[in-house]
Amino acid sequence: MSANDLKATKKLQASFISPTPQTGPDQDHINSTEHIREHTIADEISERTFQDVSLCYQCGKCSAGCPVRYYMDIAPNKVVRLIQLGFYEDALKSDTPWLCAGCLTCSTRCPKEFDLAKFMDAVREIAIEKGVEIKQKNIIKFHKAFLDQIKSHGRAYEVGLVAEYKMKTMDLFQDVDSAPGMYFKGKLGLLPHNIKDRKGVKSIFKKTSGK
Amino acid sequence: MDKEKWEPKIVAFVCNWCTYTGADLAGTSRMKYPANAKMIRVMCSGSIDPVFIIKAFERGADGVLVSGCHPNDCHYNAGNFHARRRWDFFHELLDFIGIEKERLQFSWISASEGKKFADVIAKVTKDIKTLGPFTAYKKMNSEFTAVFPEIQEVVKETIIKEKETV
Amino acid sequence: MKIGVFICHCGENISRTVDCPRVARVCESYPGVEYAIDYKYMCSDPGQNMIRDAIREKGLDAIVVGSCSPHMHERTFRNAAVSAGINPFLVEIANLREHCSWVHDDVEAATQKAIELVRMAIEKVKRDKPLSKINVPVTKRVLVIGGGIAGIQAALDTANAGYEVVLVEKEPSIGGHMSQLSETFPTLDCSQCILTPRMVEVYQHPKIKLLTYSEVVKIEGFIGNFKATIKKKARHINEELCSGCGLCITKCPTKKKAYNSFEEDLAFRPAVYIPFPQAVPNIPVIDESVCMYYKNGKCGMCVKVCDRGAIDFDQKDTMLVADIGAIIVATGFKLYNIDKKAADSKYKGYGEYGYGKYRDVIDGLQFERIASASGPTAGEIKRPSDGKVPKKIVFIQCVGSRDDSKGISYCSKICCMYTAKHAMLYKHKVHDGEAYIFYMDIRAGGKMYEEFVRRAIEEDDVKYIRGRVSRIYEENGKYIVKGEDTIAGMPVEIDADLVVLATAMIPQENSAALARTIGIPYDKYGFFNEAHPKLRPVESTTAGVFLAGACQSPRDIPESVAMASAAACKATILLSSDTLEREPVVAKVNEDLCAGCFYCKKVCPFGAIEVKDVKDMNGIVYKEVAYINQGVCQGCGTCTATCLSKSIELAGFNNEEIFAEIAAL
Amino acid sequence: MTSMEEVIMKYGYYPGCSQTGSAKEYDISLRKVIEKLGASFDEINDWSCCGATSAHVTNHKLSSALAMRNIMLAGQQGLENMVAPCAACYNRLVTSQYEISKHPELREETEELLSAKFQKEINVINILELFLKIGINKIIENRKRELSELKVACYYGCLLVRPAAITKFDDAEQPVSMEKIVESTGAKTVDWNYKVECCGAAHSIARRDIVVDLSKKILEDARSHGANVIAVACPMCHTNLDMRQRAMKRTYPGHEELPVLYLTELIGLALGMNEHELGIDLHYINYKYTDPVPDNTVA
Ligand SMILES: Cc1cc2nc3c(=O)[nH]c(=O)nc-3n(C[C@H](O)[C@H](O)[C@H](O)COP(=O)(O)OP(=O)(O)OC[C@H]3O[C@@H](n4cnc5c(N)ncnc54)[C@H](O)[C@@H]3O)c2cc1C
Ligand SMILES: Cc1cc2nc3c(=O)[nH]c(=O)nc-3n(C[C@H](O)[C@H](O)[C@H](O)COP(=O)(O)OP(=O)(O)OC[C@H]3O[C@@H](n4cnc5c(N)ncnc54)[C@H](O)[C@@H]3O)c2cc1C
Ligand code: SF4
Ligand code: SF4
Ligand code: SF4
Ligand code: SF4
Ligand code: SF4
Ligand code: SF4
Ligand code: SF4
Ligand code: SF4
Repeated sequence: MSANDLKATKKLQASFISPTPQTGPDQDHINSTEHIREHTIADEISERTFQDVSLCYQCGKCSAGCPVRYYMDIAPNKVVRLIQLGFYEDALKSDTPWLCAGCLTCSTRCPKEFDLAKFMDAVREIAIEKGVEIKQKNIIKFHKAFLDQIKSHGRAYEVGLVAEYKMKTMDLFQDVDSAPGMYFKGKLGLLPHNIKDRKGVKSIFKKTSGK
Repeated sequence: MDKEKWEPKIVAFVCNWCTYTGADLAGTSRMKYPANAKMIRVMCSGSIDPVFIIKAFERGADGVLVSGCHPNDCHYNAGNFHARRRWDFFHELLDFIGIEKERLQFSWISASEGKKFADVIAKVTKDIKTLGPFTAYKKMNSEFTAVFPEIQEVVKETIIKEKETV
Repeated sequence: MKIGVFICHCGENISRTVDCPRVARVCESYPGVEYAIDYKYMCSDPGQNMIRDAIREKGLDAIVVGSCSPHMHERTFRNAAVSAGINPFLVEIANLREHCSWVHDDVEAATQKAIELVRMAIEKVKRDKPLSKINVPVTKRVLVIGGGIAGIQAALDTANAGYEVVLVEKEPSIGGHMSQLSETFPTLDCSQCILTPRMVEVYQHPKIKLLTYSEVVKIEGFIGNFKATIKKKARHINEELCSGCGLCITKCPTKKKAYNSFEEDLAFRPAVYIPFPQAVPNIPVIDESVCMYYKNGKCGMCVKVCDRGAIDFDQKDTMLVADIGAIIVATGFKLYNIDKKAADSKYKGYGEYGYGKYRDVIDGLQFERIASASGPTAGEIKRPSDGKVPKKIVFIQCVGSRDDSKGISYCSKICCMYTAKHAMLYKHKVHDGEAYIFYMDIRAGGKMYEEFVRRAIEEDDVKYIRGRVSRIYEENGKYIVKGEDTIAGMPVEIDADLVVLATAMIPQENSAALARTIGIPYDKYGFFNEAHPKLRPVESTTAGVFLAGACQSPRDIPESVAMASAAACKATILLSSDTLEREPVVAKVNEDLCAGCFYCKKVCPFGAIEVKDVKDMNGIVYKEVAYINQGVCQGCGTCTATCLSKSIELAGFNNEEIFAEIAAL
Repeated sequence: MTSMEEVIMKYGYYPGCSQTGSAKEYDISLRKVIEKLGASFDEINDWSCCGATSAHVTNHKLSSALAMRNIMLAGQQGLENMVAPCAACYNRLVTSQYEISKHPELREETEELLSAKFQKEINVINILELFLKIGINKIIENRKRELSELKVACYYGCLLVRPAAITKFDDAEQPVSMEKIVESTGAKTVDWNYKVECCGAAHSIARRDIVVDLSKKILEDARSHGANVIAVACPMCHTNLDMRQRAMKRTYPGHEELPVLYLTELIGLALGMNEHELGIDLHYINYKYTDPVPDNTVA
């Protein structure tokens, strides 16, 4: 999928609000008996997570137990709702998926056995792929910095991670409590642990991100 | 045979409660469909013996339709579930016998689905027309009757497999 | 065989597209056909007379009528044939209207098809055998299993229609769950007040034989002719002698030895007990597992105080056998609980609500007892742990219900209503209390139901919060209920004093076993299946067995009672004739051919097939064959298609007949 | 062929990145305790990061491949089982393996990414399962002292027992296995409400405010239920509950410190090792166990 798909979503969103009859030359291409449904973002999420988004019946139990619920702009169940209804842009722009800590509380308790944590993974993934602007910038920068360490060394390298993260966010003071303490207690190695097969790991990154 | 003028002969085994009544409704509603299919009424699709179908082909039918109630609507509760299982296996075995499996079709038509009945008959007729006449029946008449015990074996096999899934 | 063929024009309905005279002409020359004619209206009186006359004059053995659908006039023509002396099953109909003239335009094609249809009918009728209706005698007695409100109503209606009833209840008293309820929606009338008179009526009815503390262990036979074996468990009290004075109970030293299950374990009872004050019959039972006499042979206090000498430690379980014509199953439901369940259970428990470890997280029936004037708190709302009056109460709906992850996908249907009732009762008793209800949807589809729920909200100020609760835990004597208001899109946390869970209605524990005993189907949960969800809602698919109340699916009292009356009516219809007439379309086994594989037995949806021993002259069994009970068989023919040795025939639709139809194509 | 005893007591070991840095003491104490109990580890050669939260929240396929790389390495090394002491690693490893076995498409894609075929399933176990396998009795037998002064709140965090269908271990809502292990040290455990509540691990750096709030609640619940120490079985949990107490003091003035020990450290103490040996002195909150009776046997 490309970033352009989101535009199509917008159109869909508009037509959801006030359905406009499809007329005009396009109509000619449509074989009336074999109407092919558009592959929507909802379908895409269902496929990636191996579960149909329509399973969710909006009971809210997930949101009720979510530990980070209070920090989110919209409730986790509402993100599912937005996707179900085709309001993709609102869902992808929400900071809820980014604040989701992946704790699986929701997935464990969902009466419909809908794996919401996995759903959130897919929403984030698609948001990145579509280049949606994400409000929780620090979180995404953190993930980026973390993955960069693995890409170069094969393992997480904490000093490198913090350095890269700080560079990216210019948030230089935030972690003053821990890093120095850790350093003096000898818990932060100054040099990275490089694995032997770095090439192999790098190639995985390359193949999955195209970079 | 003159392909233009050839009209396929189709036998439809239908259950008394749903499909037969659905066909009545198609009639009452004056829906039109090709005249090729002749219906044989049985009490339940569960009672349709695979041998009936082979017999029909043997008699020169070009296609067979089996139709009963929708899975949860069976007048007899579960009869059509048995039918369904049986046909799954039987379909495969038709191929083995040397009859294109497209010649045997299944559908669920309820008593209120007159339109569906008409559509199904139209579709089956069209499909069979595309397949062309079933000529092997002449061979069946001589050879097939001779190897009838073998067909029995085949049929037995389908039924045993069905048992295993009960 | 001489066959007559009668082709109807149906005014112009058939003749417009089918050349009727031609059809008749072609048929005339068909082998076996003695006479063929066409006529404008075959079903009219002159038309029928024409048939009768032809039968008599030409000496016909069988007839074929080419007309409208057999569903329209098969009966008409069969009757005409019968009046002229032909067996009704030697009449075949070729459907020339619905299946031919109305659906085709081309006269040639339609006529050709009509000829083939008639020919098929001729070939079939040649092989038809005369059949006669099957008559089975009927025993005029009804067995009602389960003595809840449904069973009580069914027993009373049947008995009032003049038939004998045997009512079997497994508990020491009838009354079922309704006897535990405080007040009932949607009118808030007292449950006991409306139920007790009916319980007494059952007890006193001359036509009802009440067997409490009893269970049905075996059902044999078929419609009109069942035989029921009933186990009457030992009460250790002689029912004839006991006057119900209750002295034994007050004097029994084991005062608080056992949980009182009628009070949903919120109170205790001694070894000898009457489940509740209004119990019917008002006769105690001795619980062997608690009684000291059974433990160590000591005590016997009850024997000393009972001046009627009714205590009988030696009483044993007894077996009774009854002949029965019809059965009404009314065994009711059970309440799901949130406890940790065994790994092999169909259901899972609620770890997130503590698996039942909090004493003040109770279920609906416990709340009924707390709210009941005759309950353990005398109707004062107090919480179980410390007896405090809860100032903040939270009700949670759909607990277990509509929850795939716990194993129950259905809606329990009654809990929306009783939760509204509970909240109202609470507010009526604790004026300064706060009541919250977590719900997903409010299902209040019944007469005055929605109004009832609105009253709770508008008049009694009950706060409904739309969302499922994620967790409950205890903190300093309060129960933290974590939910989300999905309408406001806001998380909600309530520190409740008492939490009431509207847990799911599930089938009785033994329902599947009972279903197998009776021979009726049940769904994946264990609720009994009706024959048709719309048109035969109180009949099981087994002829002569009817269903009433919550054993079929979650039901409230009005529905249970309606079902019970309907089931009683169905049963009395059955008993109203001395013999039962059945269509002769039934299957029959050729015992010589039958290989005894019993595949047929497995597939028969009605359990009509039994194993029969075939004996030689010396009475020694030399093989087992399938035997089809003609009273039970419904004639679906599934067995015939299944039988590998082709040893079953379905009357009226045997293989020969069908092959003939095929051959006639 | 090795003897029966050795087969059972030898475990594949996947330390995970934290174990080499911020959770050094977890690694140290785990190895020492295992040795004392007569078991041994076979570390996965050239293991790499499992991708942790960052991979699986942003790129499902990458996450799957990074985790599976290690499982495959374990297979190549001839291992049957593999201990992942970090709850997050454990969760990633079991979940990835489960998903691959369930969804052939994913399996194919992952195999392609790794240019290798997935040969055999590895029984990935968490730290609690490890001790249950070694046997609680072993701990009791080797115990040098009873930690009877301790009232422990066992903190499982979110990822150790979830999702139940995949981990198939203990109970997802009311687990009890850590309590069993802790009690074998002679310590008491408390019944509390936050044992499976999430500490916000993933946001430790980017949204410290959230982590501080969540961790504070966990600590307070433990304390209010009478705990004088929290036992954890995950480096992330430890970082958040231990190190973040410093930030907590700023956000919540008056915050009282509560020591947070790795489960392995608790066992180590019971087996007679001292705080320094176990790396407890590397924690942010200093902790020293004091025996009730001074002359108790200390190794
Ligand atoms: C908390 C709660 C509140 C409710 N409030 C209301 C209300 O306000 N209004 C309303 O209309 N409905 C209410 N209901 C619903 C009502 O209880 C049921 O509709 C009604 O009890 C169903 O009656 P029943 O006879 O079908 O089943 P039950 O009452 O369950 O009776 C079944 C009887 O069969 C017996 N039995 C079971 N198995 C066997 C066996 N194998 N052999 C012999 N006997 C057997 C049982 O012991 C029992 O006596 C409430 C239900 C609950 C749980
Ligand atoms: C849109 C819609 C969809 C539905 N879908 C379903 C469904 O899927 N499944 C389902 O179970 N139910 C469904 N229902 C409900 C179902 O239609 C009713 O339950 C059912 O028709 C009620 O039957 P009845 O005989 O009580 O009433 P009616 O069907 O209303 O029959 C009453 C009859 O009495 C006659 N009558 C009225 N007054 C007099 C008089 N004074 N003298 C003589 N005759 C009189 C009327 O002409 C009529 O023939 C649906 C209803 C609606 C409106
Ligand atoms: S708990 Fe499950 S069903 Fe309920 S709203 Fe959340 S995802 Fe949907
Ligand atoms: S997985 Fe995410 S959405 Fe679900 S409960 Fe945890 S933090 Fe909330
Ligand atoms: S058994 Fe005796 S004492 Fe007890 S209630 Fe009956 S008559 Fe009274
Ligand atoms: S013998 Fe049993 S029932 Fe009778 S008084 Fe003693 S304990 Fe009670
Ligand atoms: S009746 Fe109401 S509370 Fe009960 S399961 Fe249905 S929706 Fe839930
Ligand atoms: S009025 Fe009809 S649509 Fe509305 S809640 Fe009731 S049943 Fe549903
Ligand atoms: S299937 Fe046929 S052979 Fe087998 S038991 Fe039944 S009747 Fe007999
Ligand atoms: S015809 Fe149907 S009901 Fe009768 S015995 Fe055979 S399978 Fe059973």
